[in-house]
Amino acid sequence: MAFFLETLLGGLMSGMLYSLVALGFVLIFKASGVFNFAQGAMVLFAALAMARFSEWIPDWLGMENLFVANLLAFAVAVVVMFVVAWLIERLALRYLVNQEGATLLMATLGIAYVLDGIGQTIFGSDIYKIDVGMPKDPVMMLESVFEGGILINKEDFIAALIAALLVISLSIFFQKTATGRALRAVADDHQAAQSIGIPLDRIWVIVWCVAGITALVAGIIWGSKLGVQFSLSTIALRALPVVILGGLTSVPGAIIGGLIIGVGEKLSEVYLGPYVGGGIEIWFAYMLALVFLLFRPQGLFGEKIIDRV
Amino acid sequence: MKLRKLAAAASLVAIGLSGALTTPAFAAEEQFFPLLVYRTGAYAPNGVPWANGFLDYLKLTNARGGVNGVKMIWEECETGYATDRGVECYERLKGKHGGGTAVQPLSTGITFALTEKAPVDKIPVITAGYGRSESQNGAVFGWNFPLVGTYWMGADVLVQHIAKKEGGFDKLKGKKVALVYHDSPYGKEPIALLQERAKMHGFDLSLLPVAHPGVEQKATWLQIRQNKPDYVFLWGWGVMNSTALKEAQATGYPREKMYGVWWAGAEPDVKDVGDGAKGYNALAMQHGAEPDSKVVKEILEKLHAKGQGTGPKEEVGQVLYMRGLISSMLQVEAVRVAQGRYGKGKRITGEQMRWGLENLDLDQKALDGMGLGGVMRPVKTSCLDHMGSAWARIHTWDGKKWNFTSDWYQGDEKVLRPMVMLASAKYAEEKKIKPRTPEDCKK
Amino acid sequence: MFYRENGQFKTSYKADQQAFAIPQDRWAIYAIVAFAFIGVPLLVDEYMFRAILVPFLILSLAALGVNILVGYCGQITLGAGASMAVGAYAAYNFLIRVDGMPALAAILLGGLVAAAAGIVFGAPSLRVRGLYLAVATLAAQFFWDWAFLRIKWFTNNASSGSVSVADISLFGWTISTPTDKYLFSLGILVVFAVMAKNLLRGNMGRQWMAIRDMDVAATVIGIRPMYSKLTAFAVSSFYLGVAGALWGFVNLGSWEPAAFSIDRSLQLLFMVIIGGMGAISGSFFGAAFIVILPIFLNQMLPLVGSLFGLEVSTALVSHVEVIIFGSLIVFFLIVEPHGIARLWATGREKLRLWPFPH
Amino acid sequence: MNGRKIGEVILDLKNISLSFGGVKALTDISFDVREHEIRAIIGPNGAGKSSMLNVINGVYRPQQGDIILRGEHHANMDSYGAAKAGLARTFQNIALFKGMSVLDNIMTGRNLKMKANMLQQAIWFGAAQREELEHRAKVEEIIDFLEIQHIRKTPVGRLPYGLQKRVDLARALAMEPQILLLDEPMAGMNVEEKQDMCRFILDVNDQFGTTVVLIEHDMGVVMDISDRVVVLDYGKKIGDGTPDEVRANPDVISAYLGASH
Repeated sequence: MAFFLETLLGGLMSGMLYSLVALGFVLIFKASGVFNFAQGAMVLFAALAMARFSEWIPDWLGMENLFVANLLAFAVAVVVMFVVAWLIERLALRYLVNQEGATLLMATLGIAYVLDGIGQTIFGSDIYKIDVGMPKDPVMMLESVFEGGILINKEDFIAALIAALLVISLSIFFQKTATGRALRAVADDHQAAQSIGIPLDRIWVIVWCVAGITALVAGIIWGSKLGVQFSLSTIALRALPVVILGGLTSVPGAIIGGLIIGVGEKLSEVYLGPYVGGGIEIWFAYMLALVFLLFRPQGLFGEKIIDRV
Repeated sequence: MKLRKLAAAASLVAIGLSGALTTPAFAAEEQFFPLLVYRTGAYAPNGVPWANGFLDYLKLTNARGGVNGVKMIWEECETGYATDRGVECYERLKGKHGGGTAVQPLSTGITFALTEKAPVDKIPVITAGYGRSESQNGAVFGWNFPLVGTYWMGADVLVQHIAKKEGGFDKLKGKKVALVYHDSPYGKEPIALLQERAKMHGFDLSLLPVAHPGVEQKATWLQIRQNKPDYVFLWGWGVMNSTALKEAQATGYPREKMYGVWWAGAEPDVKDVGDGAKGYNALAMQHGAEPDSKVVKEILEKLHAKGQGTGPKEEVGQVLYMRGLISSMLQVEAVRVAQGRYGKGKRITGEQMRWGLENLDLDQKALDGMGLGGVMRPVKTSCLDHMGSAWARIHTWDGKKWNFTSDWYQGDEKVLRPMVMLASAKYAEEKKIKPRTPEDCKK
Repeated sequence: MFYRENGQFKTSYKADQQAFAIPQDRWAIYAIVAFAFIGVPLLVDEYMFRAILVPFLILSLAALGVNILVGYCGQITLGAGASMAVGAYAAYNFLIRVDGMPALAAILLGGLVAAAAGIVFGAPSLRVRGLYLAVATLAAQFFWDWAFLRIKWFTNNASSGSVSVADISLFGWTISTPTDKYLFSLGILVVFAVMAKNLLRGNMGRQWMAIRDMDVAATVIGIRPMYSKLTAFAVSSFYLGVAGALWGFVNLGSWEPAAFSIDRSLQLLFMVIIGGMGAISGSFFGAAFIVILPIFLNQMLPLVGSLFGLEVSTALVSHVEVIIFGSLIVFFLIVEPHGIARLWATGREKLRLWPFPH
Repeated sequence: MNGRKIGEVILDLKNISLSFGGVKALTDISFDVREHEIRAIIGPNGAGKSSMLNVINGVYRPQQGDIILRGEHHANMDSYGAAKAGLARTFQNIALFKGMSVLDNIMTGRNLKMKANMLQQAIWFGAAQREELEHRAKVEEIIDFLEIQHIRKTPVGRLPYGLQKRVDLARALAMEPQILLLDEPMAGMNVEEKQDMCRFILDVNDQFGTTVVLIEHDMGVVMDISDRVVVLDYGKKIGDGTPDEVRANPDVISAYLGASH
């Protein structure tokens, strides 16, 4: 029982981390209909920028304070992600407006390659460290209830909190600010939004910037957990089933989807894995999403798609 | 169609041009080595220091005046740890400058692919510390050289070590050992031996595969937390190693009970885990981190001080750098041995190189002469034994650096030999290879 | 001026329905095929065969398979590598488990097994499309990656999970030298390309394209989406399966599942995008481009660097390579979604009219 | 008017109701179509005309009702079944296959009649080629009939609107349908093109005896060519009869006046 709970909690927390990446997908898809395969590459790029600048800045400025260095590096990384977002809109997306979903998907695959290449050229391809002072050791809970207690991963726990905070602030941003409302208008109907004077390209830059920041946050959390290295870009593949399950257009869907996938894959790996030789969690997540798709093609919270002739 | 031909023609021209450019003008004999490396992708942090050490030793050999005046030359090719690109690199480089002398792919996958091609091309495949374990049997695997260590031997040493810790092989009965491995031919290599040993001593072996590239291990470590194995063997590569250590920390599994293979026991694996990896043990394929060795000092002085070194200076002497350096040294020494038979100061062919590799005999004096005294033990190969040395020891990370924490162990011939013979016989049958006899070896 | 259709009148529908209706094209194709069979083996060296031509031929075949599905039937796939893997491992098992199984038969049977697997994993295409379908095909990719690593039966209990095949033979002809491998692959490619051309110019091809262009309208004129999509998945997977078996048997000789990973799937998709979706020739252009570009850059960049006194590291070369790939994909999607094949066609159009532009 | 003989009821629609989510598109609609006649469906925008056609050939499934085709009852049609039963249609917003040539577009209309299996097609020579040529000849007849010989090899995407409409009709005709459903075949055309299209519809009806069900906005055209007219408004039937009867129907008049058409 204790172990089941532990697995469940572990799953929920990795789910939260997936959600963080999935959020980036949802934001961009909502506002521009682009399924951004490059989100993983953006996470890597952002994390590389953060890791390298937090290493370089103390050198350049000759200071020691880790906190200030991290803060400065974060600021620089935000600027870098803005530039990336602006360039993506400027050089690629604006020419691809109103193309089919599949075409856009392939375009973002191309963008992902470019980002991977440029990121590693500028920042290097070694393994780098982001040290934002996340606690690494576990804590035990409920030791009086279960023998051995339940293990909670502190780092995951904090990461989950940050993810939750990010979701809340994004919701506020969408609901309460003028830009947020404009974003939602664009999401609902491009042409209508344009006709009432919302500048589409600016909106898209903003959305990509926001997605860039989510990528940065995800990059910092994942990077401080795993180290910043090329493999970070593959977490996009882990977050893909999450958005499919949750629905491409729904922020809460990304969260719930993340939790379901996280729990599903951990439980399957732990309880099912040993019978079939283990290592099943990746495809299990996809199968889960796929089975779901067959019953609800629009995902849990997505908008229903109706074809008209 | 026309475009295709154009491009093909252009690349042909390019190949010709680059050949013309990299061929230096002076007349001395040259010995060419194709270098299959990976400096990009998921495994770059581990691939880079190895490649740098490898390259630096070739440079050092030239700085020392070559092998009897023969200059070492090379060309790098990026494989990205991908088998098909590795094969392409091999094909591209093998015929250059009179032919490649030997090839070291640093990837078990590429090794498998080249094993088929090497006998045809007559180029030895050196896999110091990796590759297929049964290729130790030179009678069947005439062109494979898993010098100084195979995975079966490594796993055997690990079992010996924990048996010693427990106080004897009989104490292993009922103990639980978990193998956390990279889900690839590389990670699967030790399984056969560990199963054999588990049968012999009655310990319980559980297998926990981790999918490429190895950043998702939460479920694995949850299982470890549940099963509470007495020891965890880590057969990872690249980012999988550091992730494993971080997950171990996060689930509270004692690092002291974790033992990595020699590819999971270097600086990139632990450096961003830092204190979290304190107490973690790994096999040392003879050498560890050797910043104080004479050869390292020589490289710093003769190459890096003059700006001719490869990679950052801090890396010189690190574990993987040393692995690359020793791999490079072994082939240079084989060239020397081969020259002894086929003519000093002459370029040798791949076939002659094989003879050199099969007759390596590096005694303590030779090692001292190269500045490798204390770094490794003597190596002596033969036609039938392509490994040449089955010694290893354990080193432990103290949060800052690797320290040796055990005596030397030797892989147990009684266990290893039958397995090698059985597996290589199966291979010979599949491939319809007629094993070489001792008479064949004399040729 | 030399490339003129004036004065060529077709007197029957039969003449008009030919695969290549313009005689110049027809003769050019014959000439290229003849050159490929006779001229190339006399001209090129072993390296060209092994590192460029054989991979090019096999990947062309695979790209053709992807193009049938993506370019002609409009169903996106990120699981092409998995189909190749199924073909390769199935063919391997036929070869070693059935006594006296001819290699060619094993390869074709491997293709058939891949086709069956393709139908199973193509089934979601009946309910979902676009991005969602991409996810379904990814599921197939990861599933098969796992299966071939984990299920020992597939690899004949090889402890490493890596399998190998000795030189194969065809009616007494042992395919061992690079030239043999080249000719064998070329033969299979030519046969398969002709069959693809036939399928695509006939009823089947029209059904696929109809589904691609407007599936509701297609249904209304009596095309069953299920039948068309699943046949497209089957035919595409068959091509991929045969290509996978060739990749294993002929090109690598020894392989592991990583040879058919998601990277391979993406690579094949890129070939089709860059080469030209919905054009058979696009598969060849794309494969040639993707096989040659990295080799070309590897040779050229250090040269260019040395002109400016820079040392270009292998790492930089491979970074530049992915940057160029990525940029080209975006470029082609924006500027010419039909890829190099369309650029080529436009060029030819100009040639036909030359020297009079109107 | 002409020599053709209007026959028995071939298609009978009874109490059809269709809704999307909560929105009612069609409410309890019944009417019939007789063999060889030209039957028009008219009504203001949003009256449910296209939905009606979509129900007839199975693109939409009605929640209620009965479709009786040649005496066979169907709760709903499916598109494939409809096509097999000899129903063809054109689309309001032209649903041609953009990536294909005019010829190929029309050839797709023959797909139900082509029997060569996949292997035969892959080999081409023999059965597949013979079949292809046979159907090509048939398609060429239609191309001649609709006077589009000159654009045979042009990709349809490059054609002007009027010609696309004609290709759309050609594709439907290639199915040799018994009942042809036309969704606004003349929308967006100039007078000359409209006249051509009228001529084609009448010729089809006349020469092949094809029953035509037609949606059209242009009242003049409708009243001229159709035998009977059914009028829809807000998803309900408000009139049914000969053009003259409908013209005199007060409900129809008020619907059209109210809808400012």
